[in-house]
Amino acid sequence: MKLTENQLLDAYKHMRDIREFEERLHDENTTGDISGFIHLYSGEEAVAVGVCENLTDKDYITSTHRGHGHCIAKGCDIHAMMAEIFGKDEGLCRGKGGSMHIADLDKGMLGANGIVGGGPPLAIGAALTAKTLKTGGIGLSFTGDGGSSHGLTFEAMNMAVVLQLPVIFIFENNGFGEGTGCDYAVGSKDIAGRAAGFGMPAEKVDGTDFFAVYEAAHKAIERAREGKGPSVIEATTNRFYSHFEGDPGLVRSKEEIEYIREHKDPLKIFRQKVKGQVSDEKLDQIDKDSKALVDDAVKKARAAKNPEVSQLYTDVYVSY
Amino acid sequence: MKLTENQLLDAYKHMRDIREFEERLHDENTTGDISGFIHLYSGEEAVAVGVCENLTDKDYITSTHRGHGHCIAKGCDIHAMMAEIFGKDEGLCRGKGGSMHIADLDKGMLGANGIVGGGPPLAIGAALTAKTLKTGGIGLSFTGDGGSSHGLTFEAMNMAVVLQLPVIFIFENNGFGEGTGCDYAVGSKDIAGRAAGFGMPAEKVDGTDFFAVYEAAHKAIERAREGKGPSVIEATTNRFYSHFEGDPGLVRSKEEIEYIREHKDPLKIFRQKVKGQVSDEKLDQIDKDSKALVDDAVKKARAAKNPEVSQLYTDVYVSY
Amino acid sequence: MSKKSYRNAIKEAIEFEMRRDPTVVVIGEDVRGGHGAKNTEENKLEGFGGVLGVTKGLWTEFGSERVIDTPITESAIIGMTAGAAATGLRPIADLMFMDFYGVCYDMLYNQAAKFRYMFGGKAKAPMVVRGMIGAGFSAAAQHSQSPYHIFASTPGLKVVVPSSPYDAKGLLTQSIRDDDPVVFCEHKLLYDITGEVPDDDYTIPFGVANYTRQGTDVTIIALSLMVHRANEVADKLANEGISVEVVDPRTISPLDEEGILESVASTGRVVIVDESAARCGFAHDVAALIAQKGFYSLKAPIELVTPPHTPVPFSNVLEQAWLPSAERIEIAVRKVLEV
Amino acid sequence: MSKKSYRNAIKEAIEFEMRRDPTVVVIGEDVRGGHGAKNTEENKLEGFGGVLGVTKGLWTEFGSERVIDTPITESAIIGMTAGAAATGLRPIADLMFMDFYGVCYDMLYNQAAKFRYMFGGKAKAPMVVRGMIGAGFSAAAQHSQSPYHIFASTPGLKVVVPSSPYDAKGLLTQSIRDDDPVVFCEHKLLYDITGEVPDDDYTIPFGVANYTRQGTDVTIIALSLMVHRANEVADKLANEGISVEVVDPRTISPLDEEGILESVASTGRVVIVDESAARCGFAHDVAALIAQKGFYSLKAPIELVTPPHTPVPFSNVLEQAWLPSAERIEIAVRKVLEV
Ligand SMILES: Cc1ncc(C[n+]2csc(CCOP(=O)(O)OP(=O)(O)O)c2C)c(N)n1
Ligand SMILES: Cc1ncc(C[n+]2csc(CCOP(=O)(O)OP(=O)(O)O)c2C)c(N)n1
Ligand SMILES: [Mg+2]
Ligand SMILES: [Mg+2]
Repeated sequence: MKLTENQLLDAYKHMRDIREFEERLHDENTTGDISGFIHLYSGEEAVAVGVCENLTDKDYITSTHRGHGHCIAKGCDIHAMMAEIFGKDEGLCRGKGGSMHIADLDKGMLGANGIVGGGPPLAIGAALTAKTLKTGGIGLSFTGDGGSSHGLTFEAMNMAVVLQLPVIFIFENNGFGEGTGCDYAVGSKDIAGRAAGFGMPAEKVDGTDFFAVYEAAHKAIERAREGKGPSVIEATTNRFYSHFEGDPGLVRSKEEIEYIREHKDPLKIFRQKVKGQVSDEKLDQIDKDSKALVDDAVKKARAAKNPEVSQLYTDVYVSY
Repeated sequence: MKLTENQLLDAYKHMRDIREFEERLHDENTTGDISGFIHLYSGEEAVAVGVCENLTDKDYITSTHRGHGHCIAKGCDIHAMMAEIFGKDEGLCRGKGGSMHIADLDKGMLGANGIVGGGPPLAIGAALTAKTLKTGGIGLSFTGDGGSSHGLTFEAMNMAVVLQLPVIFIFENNGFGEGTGCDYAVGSKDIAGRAAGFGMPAEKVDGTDFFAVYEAAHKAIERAREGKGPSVIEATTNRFYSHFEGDPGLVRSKEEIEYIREHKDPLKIFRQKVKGQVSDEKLDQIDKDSKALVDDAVKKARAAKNPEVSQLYTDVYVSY
Repeated sequence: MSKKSYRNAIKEAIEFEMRRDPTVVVIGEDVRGGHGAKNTEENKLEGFGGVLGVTKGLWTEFGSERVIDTPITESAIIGMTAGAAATGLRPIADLMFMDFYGVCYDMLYNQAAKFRYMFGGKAKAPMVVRGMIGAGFSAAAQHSQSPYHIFASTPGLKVVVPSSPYDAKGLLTQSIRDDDPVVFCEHKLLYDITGEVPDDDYTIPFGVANYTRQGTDVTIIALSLMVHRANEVADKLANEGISVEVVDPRTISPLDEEGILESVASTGRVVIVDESAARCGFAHDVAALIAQKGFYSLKAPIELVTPPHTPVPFSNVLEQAWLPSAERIEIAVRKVLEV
Repeated sequence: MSKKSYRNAIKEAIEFEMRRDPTVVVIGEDVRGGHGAKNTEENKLEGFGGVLGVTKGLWTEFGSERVIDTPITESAIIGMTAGAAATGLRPIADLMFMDFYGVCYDMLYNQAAKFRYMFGGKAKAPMVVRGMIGAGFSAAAQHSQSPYHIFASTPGLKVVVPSSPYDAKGLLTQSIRDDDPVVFCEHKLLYDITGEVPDDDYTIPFGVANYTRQGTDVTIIALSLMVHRANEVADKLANEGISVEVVDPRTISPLDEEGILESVASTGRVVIVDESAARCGFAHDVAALIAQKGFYSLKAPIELVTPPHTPVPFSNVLEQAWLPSAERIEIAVRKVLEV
């Protein structure tokens, strides 16, 4: 599949934005100005972006606790995201959601989710809407290897097949759920392999390679749009950091992480793959732009004001 | 696999007891003396008995809303069961449980269950006990085709593989969950086929044939006892009656049911298969004995006394 | 206006809204019943129409696209409902027995109920979860519970517990049109009661209590089946010249605090009858409200008539003793009057 | 006796019982952490020892057979725990955050809690479900809740909500030895508080409240983190000559009704501080108890200090306003004293 230069630049920009965003949060987190649990997506960028480059605002995704990458890939505003993570009123969720609950329905982003496995049942709901109202859209869930074993996920997979919903289940296999190895927690050691048992096709792709993800997602999404039903993609990937910021990080040695950063960095891999097709200057410019953007987002987020205490009581109901 | 005459008579006796029990409940139910939901096991006898003839009291089974057959196969007292269903103090659960909650832990019967999918997670718990305390026992769940799609069931299956527990998941595929066809509700139309995705072996057997069930169960159970881990058996079977006593019963035509009663009756099939090996007289005698037993159980259950109102408050806690 | 059953009142509300609004769909186990079965498919029958026949007829009118039979997977049902509600449908999920909330509550309480708040007001989830509550059916410990207090304790959910056919139709219509997630609790012993129900559509606003009996000596607060028992006691005691007011909040979230406090102010004596729980239940919620905000009106201790802190027993004898009875209500009323 | 943290007190209780009784096992996600990971396996490390390190060390001592890491499947965890408890183990399940009850509550409330009753007294389920509760950690709407009122409303469960290291160890030891299913709620803001804790094992009986302050003017009833805030207010007001009694029930099922009513009888004024819920919560349960059984002692309305009926917000500013504060408690105390 051949992408135009603009498409390539767009994809790279999204990946770089995610990387900048996460690296910066990693630093900011140590200053103590960000509270709560932060789960970074660094190292997994090619999955979110490889998938979401195939989507438009009328397609809905659900995400996980590790949601920043999905949000950015789906087009959420970076300033508003940063403000949200700083708990400010300008935040995308007005400071009420925080890192684990960023959402933007106008962009088709149905929410990060603090509940492992929480996304797939919601994604099939978005798919049901698309199917019933014939919007042409699809539903799509991102779920981790850990979340792949959750009952919520399996129920959603079966339902999707029964109702032939336009929905894709993306499994981001980064090898671990918290500190538990995927090969331990997934009985079959094969996430994609479960799909057949549910009556749907699956593909397993190298999640560090934007192009591999993009193509598999493209196929699955087109299939869904054509009314041919749900499918599964397992993307193997790696997270550069520990499960959450501040965790003991014992499950991998320093060498393992160094190796990953060196050889499994989706951004490096992307740059290698587009050599000759996109100039270094253009990519470097994106790097700079992303840095400036995130810099500015942090600066503004810091300066932004907190929600008014009165906002504690609003937005619980539409009316009550 | 060759069974002794005694084994064959024992199996037949259990199947006949179940049949008598259920047919009688079907009649009694119309008199209005039995209240609540009653789900009959008639037509499925070979599954419960084919499995449980391989078990002893140190093995635990979990059951479903359609639990009478499993209880009888596992050795629960028929008088006490009948009294339970009549809500009497002599009942196996002192009238507190009723049809959907019959249990007898001394017999390794961990309870019928009103929650579809409720059994598998409990069965892996029994298996964990067996493994941890090295009792030599196993855990085993009976689940319907409807319950086969429940998240509870999938989670238990995965956990069983991860912990390599001595547990068997029996799926009784009688074609329907309430009024919904298995081929509609199971996306893949293949319950046994899901097991591979969870990393365990599965076998699909004719659940109307005691011998087919017995052999498959024997193999799976021996495997589990030897520490080789969990497995799945799907047994195709049929229920003679509707989902519950009193339901509209529209999902099958009269002809379909007649065909099943004629050609898929596990008791008839058993008698055919043991022709020449076991005399008709002996089997006829069992038929008579079962009838007398169930007659007596109904008579005594009717005559038995209700629980004292004070018992409403007992048995909530061991101490409080 | 004509006499209709509670069951039919519920069905009429759904049917009317489905005709009116193409985004309304029904989702659940056997809401039609018969998918994938030869006899029902060939003859286009509804196998169940809801397990106790409440939605019978809808599939025949609206088809499988809008009357959606599902596998037995409640988390997927409620989650799909929530996801659909957030993206443009107005789905009505049938949970069958509310007791099943234990296998799917996350999708309701952590997801649908919290969308709007977590997302800073930028989402809504217009959905209804219908389900049966109540003991008295010999359905035993796992099919007889009334966990509406748990729903009411969850911010973001609205909770409706109607006691009459009229209320059932009007409140369900409101529930379907409402922009927030609503849990709609149907007492299985009420399906066959009848009452006057308009043929046309109408809504009853949430948070407005209904005084099913007016009185001056004592206030009974009750919901659902218990309203009927309270009325019975009120009628009986009226013969003795005791004037009992019966307040049916109808919706417990929002709760008509004023309506309750007003009645308490006028009688000064309160009995709360409630099937939900012996601990941390709806009765306790109302008692706390009155002890805080209606304290100075009180002439006697607040009496609570609830089930005991036990599961629902199967035996009919025990179950009848478990359910708050007219006798127990009467005793409580006499007790608060004695003071 | 030495100063220990709440975190260590909890660990000591488990460790001691595991040494004493070979049927005690620990089950949960990352209770060790590191299974299936090269670095932890090769170097025999504990990747987490519980997500916040509470059980760190247990795996090293007891190994994978008794410190059982699981997939992220809470229904299987709690169900396996229940099944194991009914058949001979005394398992301790780690639910991590109690907020996760929504994905697995059936296994606790419809199964484990009801075994004994449904089975006519012929079963028991000696098990503990540990988990974190509480806001104040910026963990937002799905990781900050305190649903112990829901557990307390469930017949068959015992519910423990300890406020100090001493109570945590003694009550957890009792929980593990107890023959009924116990839900043990650990407030995440308390892990690092310290207090005197005996090195040996000891148990604290359930259903016995602790008076953390003795006083004569007003009674504050509080649990967990709120006990500390109540104590703070009591100490502050003592300077003004206001004598505040603080009653910490410690276990809410069973509940020390007598202990509460006794204090109310002596002060006549009550403030209930509770983090669980604005509706149908634990505060309401206690208020109802007092309004029914302690009515004649009351000199003033019962004041409830609870969070608002909203999800827990993320923003620190909002979250601090959400949590019942010492300020709000003080205002409530002054209010009931004014009368
Ligand atoms: C239902 C539920 N159980 C447990 C948790 C705690 N938890 C948060 S993230 C996580 C690990 C998830 O692993 P995975 O799905 O592989 O995602 P990853 O963190 O690797 O992106 C766990 C156990 C949770 N949030 N929700
Ligand atoms: C969690 C849950 N959902 C729904 C029900 C209602 N229900 C009871 S039995 C049943 C059908 C079960 O079908 P299957 O598992 O195939 O068992 P069968 O009745 O055929 O033996 C349903 C939906 C229930 N009891 N529990
Ligand atoms: Mg992972
Ligand atoms: Mg079936």
